[in-house]
Amino acid sequence: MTAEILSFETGRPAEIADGEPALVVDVEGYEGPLDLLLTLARQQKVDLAKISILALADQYLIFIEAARKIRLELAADYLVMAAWLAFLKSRLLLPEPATPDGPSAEEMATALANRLRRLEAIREAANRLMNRPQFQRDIFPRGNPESIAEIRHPKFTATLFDLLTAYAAQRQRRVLATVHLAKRTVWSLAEARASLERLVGMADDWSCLDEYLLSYVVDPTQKATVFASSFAAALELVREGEMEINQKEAFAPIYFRKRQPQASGAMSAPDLSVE
Amino acid sequence: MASLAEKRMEDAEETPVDAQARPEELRLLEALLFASAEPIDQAALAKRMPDGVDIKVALAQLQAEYASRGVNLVRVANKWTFRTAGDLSWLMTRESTETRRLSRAAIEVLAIIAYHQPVTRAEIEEIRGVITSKGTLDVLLETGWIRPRGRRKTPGRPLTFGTTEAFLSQFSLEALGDLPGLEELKGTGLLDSRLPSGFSVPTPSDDVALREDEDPLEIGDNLELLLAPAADPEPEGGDGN
Amino acid sequence: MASLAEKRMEDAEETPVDAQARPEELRLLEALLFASAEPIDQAALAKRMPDGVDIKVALAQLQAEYASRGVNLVRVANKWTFRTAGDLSWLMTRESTETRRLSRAAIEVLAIIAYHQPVTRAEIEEIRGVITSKGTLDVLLETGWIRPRGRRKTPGRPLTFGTTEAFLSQFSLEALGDLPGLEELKGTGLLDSRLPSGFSVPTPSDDVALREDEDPLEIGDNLELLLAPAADPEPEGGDGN
Repeated sequence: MTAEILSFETGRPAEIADGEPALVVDVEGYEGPLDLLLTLARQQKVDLAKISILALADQYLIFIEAARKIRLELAADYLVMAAWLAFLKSRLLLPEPATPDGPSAEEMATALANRLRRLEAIREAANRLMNRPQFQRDIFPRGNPESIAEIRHPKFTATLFDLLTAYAAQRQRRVLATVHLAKRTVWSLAEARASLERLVGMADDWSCLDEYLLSYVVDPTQKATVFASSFAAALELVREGEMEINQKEAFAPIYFRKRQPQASGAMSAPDLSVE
Repeated sequence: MASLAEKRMEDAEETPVDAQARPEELRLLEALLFASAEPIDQAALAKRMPDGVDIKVALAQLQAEYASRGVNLVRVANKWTFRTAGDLSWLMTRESTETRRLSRAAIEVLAIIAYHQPVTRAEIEEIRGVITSKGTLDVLLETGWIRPRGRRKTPGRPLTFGTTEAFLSQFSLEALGDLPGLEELKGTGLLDSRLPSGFSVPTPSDDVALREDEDPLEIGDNLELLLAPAADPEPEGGDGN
Repeated sequence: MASLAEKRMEDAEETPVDAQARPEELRLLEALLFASAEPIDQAALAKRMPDGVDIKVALAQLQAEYASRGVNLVRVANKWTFRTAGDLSWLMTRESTETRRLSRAAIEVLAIIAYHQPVTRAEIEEIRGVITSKGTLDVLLETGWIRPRGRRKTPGRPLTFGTTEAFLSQFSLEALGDLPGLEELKGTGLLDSRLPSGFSVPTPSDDVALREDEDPLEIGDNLELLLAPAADPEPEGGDGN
């Protein structure tokens, strides 16, 4: 069904539909039964308003009969129209019943004639529409339009939230930036090592690291950092073979001396010398 | 050059296009409209004109001035634009722009939509006596000349179709009232397509405002699906073109 | 429409554009030149014209006809084309607004001006701890949200800045006093509650009356020059935007 209708819609060349002699029995040239009827009606060569529906029904039925004889596939709606026209024809020929129910045969015929007139009218209108000068086919716009330059005016946006956030953030930033953390003075390892090296050069025998540190440190608050750095520096110097250190027990004073060229010294406990 | 300009001055005696006498606003309108390929509406033009210019009068003057020229000032869908004169189409052959040839069915459907809008698919089919393939409507939608307007407030809420500004522009119509033969059609009552002639208004309207028997399209209405007739399960069916 | 056309006919007595008298080739040239996407040379035009038309004369006539119009026929590199008249270039521009976000620097400066007004540039810099580029103040002045109020009665007589009504309108403030104070800022979490006790947020006022430490601006104060800091010889320096 769909396929058949579509084949009609794809539009056979218009000239086939547009009033070739009557006995070309080729239903595919028509856009459905109404189109076929309209073509047949035109052959009566009278104003569609005065057309004989009876004659038209006959023409249609003859056409369909001919089509069936040559075994043309007919879409169902052609047959429905044929049946309806046969019915209408019989109604038109018979005297009207005394109590008609539904539309009379005359009314049905008029309605059909009106449908045909309407289809014809819209086709005529379509024709005239398509014959109007068409854009880009018959009439043309400016071929080389000149652009309108655009001057942009900025419109700035910002929200109250942006404003408050910005204000609070920078005020706060400045306040916090003025809070000073006292810088801790640290005796660096390099400093400790340099002074230890100097000290080792001066003392040939065991000296006490603690005493040395106490005399060295001016500011008592620096005692811890000086002690820690010196001890670390001392370990490093021992590892490098520059000096020896010695401690009798935990928390006992630490002694150091320049590394002796020949083996272990007499007085110290050798187990504590660090390699 | 100078000599030609002088020659022009001699001609000017016969047809004095008096530069002084010609209102400046005509120059401005001319420039704006000439430069643009797209139609411009009166409000937009007025915005660019100096204060106190009666834009309507100026446009009418300009239109009259150009009426006999090779380029005419035309109004399309309430917008103004210069276009080449219709009678010069023979001159304007352009290889590149090949106008799409619509099928006979598509042309008919387009005409029915134009003259009967807002119109539903069923009404189109009633007039033509044939089922309208989805392909035909697709092709027409693709041209941009028709658009689904809304839904008819009847059972099934079918889509209503109407024409667009591009349609008016394509056929050089100022408004739908300029459709050829419209008056005759109205006179014969043939525009009254709807059989139950309840609320029939036999004048086509492309007013964007919906009629009272129309509902708006819903957001998300999928045209692809809507256009496929409910009775026709294979939407791929046939390409009407 | 008809009446306007009639009006035109009356006008026509003064400036008769006599359609009959105007050679047809002018119409053709007009249409061809109008519709062409590119300038056309004389030979190409001649090819489309009817035989016996002196194309040179016709072009010169057309050029003279359009010379005083809003659209001129011009020759460009030996090709002909219509162009809008040079003196109407102002018409061929469109003004548009584009939305731009303020830079962070600009917002910060604006906020300080809002809270601390009347405030000098040096004071802004003192609070921010950063030099304010001229560009930032320029942008803010362009927004119309700040204005120079006067000059501080201190050595160097620096400009003082304050906010405008446009500022209130932009931020939907009824009055400047609606800007949240210290406690509110803390309440919303915008300010850290552990701030030192000396920390304060000024109560802003945009009273137009100058403070007693302010002098009025002098007539002829050139803002361009005023904004460029004396110490900063490169005004391009940093664009705050």
